[in-house]
Amino acid sequence: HLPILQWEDKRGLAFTKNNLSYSSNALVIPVSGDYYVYAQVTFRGPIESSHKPNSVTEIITKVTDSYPEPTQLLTGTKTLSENGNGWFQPIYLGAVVSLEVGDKLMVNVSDIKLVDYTKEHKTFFGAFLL
Amino acid sequence: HLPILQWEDKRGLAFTKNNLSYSSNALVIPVSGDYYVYAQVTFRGPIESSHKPNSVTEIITKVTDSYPEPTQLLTGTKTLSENGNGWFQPIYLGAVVSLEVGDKLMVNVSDIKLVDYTKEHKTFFGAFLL
Amino acid sequence: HLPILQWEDKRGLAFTKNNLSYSSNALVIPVSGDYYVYAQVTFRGPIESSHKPNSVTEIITKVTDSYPEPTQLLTGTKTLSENGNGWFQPIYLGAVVSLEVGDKLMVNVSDIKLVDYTKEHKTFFGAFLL
Amino acid sequence: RRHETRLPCPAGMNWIESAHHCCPQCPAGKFLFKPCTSPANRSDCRDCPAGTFRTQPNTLSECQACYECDRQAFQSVLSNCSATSNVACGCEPGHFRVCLDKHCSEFSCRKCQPCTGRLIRQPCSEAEDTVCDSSCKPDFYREGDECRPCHPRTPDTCGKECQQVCSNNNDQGSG
Amino acid sequence: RRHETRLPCPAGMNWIESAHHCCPQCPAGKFLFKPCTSPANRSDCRDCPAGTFRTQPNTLSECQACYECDRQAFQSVLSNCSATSNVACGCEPGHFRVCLDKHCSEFSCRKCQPCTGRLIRQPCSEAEDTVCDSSCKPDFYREGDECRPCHPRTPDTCGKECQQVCSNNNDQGSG
Repeated sequence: HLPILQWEDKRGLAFTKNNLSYSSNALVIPVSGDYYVYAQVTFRGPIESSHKPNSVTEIITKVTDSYPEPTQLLTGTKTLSENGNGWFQPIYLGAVVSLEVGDKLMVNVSDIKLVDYTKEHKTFFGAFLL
Repeated sequence: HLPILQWEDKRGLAFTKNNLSYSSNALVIPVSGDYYVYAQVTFRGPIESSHKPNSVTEIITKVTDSYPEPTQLLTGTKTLSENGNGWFQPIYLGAVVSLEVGDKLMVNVSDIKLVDYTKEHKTFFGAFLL
Repeated sequence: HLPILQWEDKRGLAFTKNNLSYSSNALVIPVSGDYYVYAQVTFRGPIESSHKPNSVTEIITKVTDSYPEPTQLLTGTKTLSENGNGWFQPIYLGAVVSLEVGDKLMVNVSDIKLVDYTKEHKTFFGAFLL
Repeated sequence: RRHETRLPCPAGMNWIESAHHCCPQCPAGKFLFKPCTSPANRSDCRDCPAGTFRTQPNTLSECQACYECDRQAFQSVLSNCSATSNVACGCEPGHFRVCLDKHCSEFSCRKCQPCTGRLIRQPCSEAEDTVCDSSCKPDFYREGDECRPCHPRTPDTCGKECQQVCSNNNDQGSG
Repeated sequence: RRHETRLPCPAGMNWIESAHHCCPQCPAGKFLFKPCTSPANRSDCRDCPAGTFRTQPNTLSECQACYECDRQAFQSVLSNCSATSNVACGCEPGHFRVCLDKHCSEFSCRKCQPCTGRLIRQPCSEAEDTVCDSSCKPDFYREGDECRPCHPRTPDTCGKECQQVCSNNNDQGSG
């Protein structure tokens, strides 16, 4: 599976409330219902070590006790046409999904080394109950 | 007018509830109010048959009995700089709009042949009442 | 600071309600709470006068009486790989932020001359209380 | 809530959900400020505020915001927005339209090419760039795909093509 | 609401929040229509509707929607979607896979190169383009990185390389 991003859930603009908690890289759903789930990842490159990627991908996945495999909920995949020098590429995803209590939400990316984690307002992840 | 996308409203992650129904390619508004309306279309190419497009466009439109023409609510248009080999380009749109009972919401695209319809988590469309 | 965009708040699809008001380029928060804040700016070029930009940036910022400097809430920055002829690049941002009564929300951009202000459904800005 | 079947309204009238009866449509250029109190009465229609328009009879609660022409991208106003019609944009003189999609709903305006040193086969128009003649004008010689003037000419830069074209001008003493 | 600690369910059973007890899992190809009334009873499992699937035992309320192969991008169906397995896509004959990421979860299908005038060192496969021999086939001469046939040959286009290759064929009277 694709690497999973880790998140800050307390400092700066980050917060959790109404029992929506964050643990081991996942948002944990406290009550069954329909949630608007969203995430933006800003990718940037090139970074020497990684080969010249021709695409970047962000996927919001759900893990549940009721099924042994993660379910891909939302996917944003973009090919890169930048020619070698520095590039930035944000990908925003958001939609309503039906979730059960205990479900875990995570964000996977095609290559963690390409994620711009330097500023909290460039890469973020959240959900709210409708 | 631009071609209208068709959607799956029951299988997999798709669902409708609270009387928000889907019929003839449109979400039908059951009660007047402010809705957050959103859609993502993943475009991909090139496909031989279509000429080399230099842009892709996604538009969320509203059709109402009170007016003979559709109203463009949200538009995402992006020029393509990909050079011939395979490319992917997601466009996400979302905003609050005031809608009346009976209004119909649809998604138009510049070229249906360029839409990636293969995976439900790459191209999606929805709305919820605030 | 980066230039601040001005918005239409009454005509066409634009509206404000529930005391969320618009004054001097900012949405003014009427009651403390968690808001989903979003904005899309469609950038377009090239325009002769401005040098060839290699990136475009959109930032949603918060100004508050309790702090002399604006806080960057959400940022979308994208490098441009378009080669000289006409290009379009939409950037959408949206997330939940905790706001206090009286806080002001604004949208800054890297270069106002590159903003496509011609159609209300291409560039928009809003917020709603959860 | 049983879904009331909507009775189709007679021509020129629309169903008003909030009033639960049909009302006369407002004419183009106006919007429905307040529905009629009964189908027999008139609807309270108001003029579209400045900067907005409606091209068709309607029972909408607001008018559509006018588009604007992209002055910074050399677009010009062909016709202003009125209460009944949106703005129409074209290209400033000396520019032509480059459509971004099949319907040309989005277009940019690009400078017409000058045809320096060539005859103009077809002048620049709103829809198309100038079409230059392929051969050079008299008193101009070809270099690559450009036409260069014979005068002022510096001998050392005057290649084979240049001598051939420009020298026989000299013989005619136009030097 | 105090967060009840969940008792781990025995193998083959999952905790059902709405029922507050463990229930038997539904087998692959089915989904949980209604939970068991008590851990000792059976779960009401139903077949995945057409166009959906579950590859594993589960207590989910719906099945996953099958992917589709990208016919317009020359993908072909290797195996259809079934109640217990997603569709598997490959490339149409004469095309090979160009992976878009390391895991090749996204790929496009590109036409195999034809090796005109060369021997095929390795035929085109699902995973790789044809590998052409670097040298030209007999009766073909090299021009740039292409191999051109000696016949039909027009003398004036027959450069040094061409004469060398094609003429000694003539000596052998194959002219």
